[in-house]
Amino acid sequence: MFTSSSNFTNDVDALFVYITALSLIVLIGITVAMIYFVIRYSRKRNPVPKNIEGNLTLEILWTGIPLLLFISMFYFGWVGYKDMRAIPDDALQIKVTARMWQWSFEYPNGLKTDTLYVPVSKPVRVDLHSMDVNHAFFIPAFRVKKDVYPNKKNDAWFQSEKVGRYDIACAEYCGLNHSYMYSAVHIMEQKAFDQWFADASKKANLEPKLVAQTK
Amino acid sequence: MSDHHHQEAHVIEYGKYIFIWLALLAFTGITVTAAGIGLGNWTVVVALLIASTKSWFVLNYFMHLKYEDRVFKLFIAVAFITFAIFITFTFWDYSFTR
Amino acid sequence: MAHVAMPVDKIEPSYLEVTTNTHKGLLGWILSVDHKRIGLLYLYTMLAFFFVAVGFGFMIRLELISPGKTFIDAQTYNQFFTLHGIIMIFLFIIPGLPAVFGNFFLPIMIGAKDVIFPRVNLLSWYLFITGGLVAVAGWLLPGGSADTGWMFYVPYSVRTTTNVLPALTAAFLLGFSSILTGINFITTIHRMRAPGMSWFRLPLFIWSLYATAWVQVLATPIIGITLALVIIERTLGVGIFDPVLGGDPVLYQHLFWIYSHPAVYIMILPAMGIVSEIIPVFARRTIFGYKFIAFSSIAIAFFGSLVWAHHMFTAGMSDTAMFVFSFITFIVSIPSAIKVFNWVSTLYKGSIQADPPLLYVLSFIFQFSIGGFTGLMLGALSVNIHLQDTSFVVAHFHYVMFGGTGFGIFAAMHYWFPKMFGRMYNMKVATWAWAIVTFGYNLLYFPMFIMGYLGMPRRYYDYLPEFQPYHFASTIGSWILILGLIIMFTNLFVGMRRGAKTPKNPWGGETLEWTTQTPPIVENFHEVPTVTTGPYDYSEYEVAKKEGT
Amino acid sequence: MSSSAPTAVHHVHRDDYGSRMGMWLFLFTELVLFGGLFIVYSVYRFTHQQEFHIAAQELNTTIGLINTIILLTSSMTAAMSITAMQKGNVRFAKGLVWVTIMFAFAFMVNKYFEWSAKIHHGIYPGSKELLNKPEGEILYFGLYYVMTGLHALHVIVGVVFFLFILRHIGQGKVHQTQYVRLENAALYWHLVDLIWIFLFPLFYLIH
Repeated sequence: MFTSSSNFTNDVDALFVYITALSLIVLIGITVAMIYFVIRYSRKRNPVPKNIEGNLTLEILWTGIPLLLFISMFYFGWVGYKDMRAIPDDALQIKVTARMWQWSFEYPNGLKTDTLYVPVSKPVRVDLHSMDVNHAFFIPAFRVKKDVYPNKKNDAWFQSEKVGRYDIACAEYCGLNHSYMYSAVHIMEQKAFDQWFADASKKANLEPKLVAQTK
Repeated sequence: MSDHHHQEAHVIEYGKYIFIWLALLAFTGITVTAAGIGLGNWTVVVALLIASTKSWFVLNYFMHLKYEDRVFKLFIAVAFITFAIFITFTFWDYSFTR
Repeated sequence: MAHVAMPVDKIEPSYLEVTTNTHKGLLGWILSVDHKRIGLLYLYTMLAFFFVAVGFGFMIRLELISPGKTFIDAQTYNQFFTLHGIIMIFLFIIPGLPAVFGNFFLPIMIGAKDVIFPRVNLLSWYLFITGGLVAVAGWLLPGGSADTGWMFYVPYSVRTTTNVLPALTAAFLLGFSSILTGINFITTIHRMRAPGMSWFRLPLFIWSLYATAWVQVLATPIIGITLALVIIERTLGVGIFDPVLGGDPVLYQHLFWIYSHPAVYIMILPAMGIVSEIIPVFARRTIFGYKFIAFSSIAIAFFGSLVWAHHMFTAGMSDTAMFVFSFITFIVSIPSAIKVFNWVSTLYKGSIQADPPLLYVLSFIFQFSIGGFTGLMLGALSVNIHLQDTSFVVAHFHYVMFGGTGFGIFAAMHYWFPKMFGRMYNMKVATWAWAIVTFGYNLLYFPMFIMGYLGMPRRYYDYLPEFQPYHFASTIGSWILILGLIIMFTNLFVGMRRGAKTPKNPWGGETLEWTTQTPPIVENFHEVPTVTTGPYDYSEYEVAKKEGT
Repeated sequence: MSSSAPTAVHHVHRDDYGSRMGMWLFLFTELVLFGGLFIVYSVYRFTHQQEFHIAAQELNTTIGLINTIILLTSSMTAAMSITAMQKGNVRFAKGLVWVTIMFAFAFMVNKYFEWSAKIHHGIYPGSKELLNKPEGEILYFGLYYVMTGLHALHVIVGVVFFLFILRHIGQGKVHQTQYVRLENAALYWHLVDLIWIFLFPLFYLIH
């Protein structure tokens, strides 16, 4: 597992561990019971079978208990997903354009890059758009993913928690170089980011200011 | 489910068919008129209701569903419910803000 | 179950020697309307396609053993995984159990002489083989085979220059074949049951086929029309899904999954039926919770038709759709869980003989459970967002479709083999093959869960170096699996040719197919049997003990 | 495996009820096939309401209405042919089937004129005229051609089905006590009618 690198990482991992733990308990239970029965009641040890037609109490138990557990899993998944949809108003807005087979990022002042640079601990909103076929914007370390379509607007957001460089992958099959459609997001300290942003904007003859966010 | 043989034929008289046919023509007239008046958002609903009524007649009389075994009615219910589910569930997506 | 008076010693010519038409040799097979011969036609053609698809799978895995180019280029790789998917899904795993074993055993197990529409049955095999040949043709034509993945997602499938049309046409024809089989089975089960064979005396395999057939009939047309629309869009430029003409690519995905998710149940339900047949026979006791297993088949077919959009949780659907589809996804796992618990309980206090068919069933339960549990992880929305389109999903559905259905098919082959061919394979070799196949299988697919969670997207020709150990293990697994498959099929083939002749009922089964001659005669029974008990009545073994014999 | 041994006579099992059941199941698949198109139609109509209204103005309601009447009437004659057959009036039954086929022909002629008029106006898939229109209208006409086209294909299949029945009547395979094939052909024909009952208001009447 990764160390927590975005606001979603911990929640998603926690739910994953929760489901995995429950599943392992049941899986081991089933497997052990199966193997034990096959050995204990083998034809040699147990030549005479006992016909048991069923047991209503058991049926109700193993319908009811899984149902409750499943509903809890569903609930946590839903809550986690709601967070992914609740994009803060003050998020830094980046326009992401996907085309076969590269990503391009556009900052509010018009600055375009092919690698994403964002300040740490700041919510970032990506507006996703594709020029040709379907792609998917995927930052594995941040637990963020969203499909990118032509003719349809999708968005996603994240808030990084650690400075560093993380991969951005394309997760929806898009042809020949699908597996090379990698980019990266650089998470920087606010100061370093401001410096980079000012320099890059100046180079591109753009106003080095993050224009006030409008929704 | 009753699967016993059910071979005796049910003969529907010509007159009955003509009657059903006239009803269908009448409904066609109504649907064209209704569309003409312009009922706004209700146009589709009315059109679909009339079309459903017409198909009810076709199914029951022309297609003899009325005289068939219960299993057939159950079958067609399953088919229509399935389709209804497909379309409603697709609209879980489309009719809410995406 | 009913025992039919049949001369014990007099062996009559079986369906293998006698055909239903006047032709001899091959024509006596491909023009025969005997459901058993059609079942075998399906078996042979389906296995041929299976081997081809295994070959593609082998090459995909070989390419992925190390990062960068190993031996094929990206385009070839993309075509290979597309072919692997199309062939495995449409030509092997969907028709696998219903068309082969359903055809062969459904009529016998309900005490009928054939299916109700034998000629339609033959027609569906022809559609199947035509579909298969069209798919292969697309691979040989200039332009190369399709590289869209088996999902044919729009707009890529409208844009690519490869031969998508043959692949789409093939899938369309195969869908039609599947529909006709479904119609035949539903009507046969309604109309052709032997006297006394009430609904709750039906073997559970028949229940699962019945549920499957309904899904085949009611969901397949959707994929038919959807693929037809893509064909029309590609050839005539009609605007339906193409975003350039205003179309909505997500709508395509809805329609595609409306069929293709229930299709998963077309694949798994009959395998569950097989499991429910095999366990009582080898445990020599009645099934635990017959009605719960029977109704859970229907419940799976029903709820399974309501969850398709869980394949699209990252597509940007409305929150309502996300809520509903995720919730029902959890509900649909309940009937599957019920089945697993009932199967394991059926082993309790049985008298168990761990022969190869049962061993495959045990693998099935283990692997299908893993497939089911990982399905829960994928059903939880927030986790799904992370896992969608990674190799975690690839592992998950292979655990269900191969670890489940594939092993179900292997179990069925080993279980019914003596009835179908009148000979027995080598048990020892079969057991070894089972062990190797199970081990190789798990080594092949389990690492994909881990790397998927670590962020390895699916359908990648190349990958980051950090995933290498998992890919390496997985590729080694594929070799072991294929080794096991070779041993298994060689053993079966040798058994078919030279195996020892078997008695009528080698396993001690209680369903009707074990009461007829081995191999069965052309119309299965001289006299239609009368059924007096449920399908898994093993009380005689208990009684025998009490009487001290 | 050799199959040189003798041939068994495969006994033919007659079950009219079963045949009808099979036919109904087949009709369900046809319904769902069109159902898929209706889903596409409803989604696009929902997302492009205005444009669908405008595009629908271009269709000729009168032709649609005439075709509706033709199909309803042919459905009646098809149903009547079964009554005639049940009463042993084979010639009348044959006549009614022929009338049904004639109506189908009239329907197709109408359709031909309707489509040619559209194409003449430059509205057909891929045409410049159409591509210049807003997205919703492109989708509308795409669906119009696909849905009425697929329906027309079913009309043709229905006619072929009936022609086979006529042959079977001539050969004596279909007669007063064995007419399930005629019933099934008529069922298929009614399905064609049913689908049109929905196509007509959805395409021609949304002004």
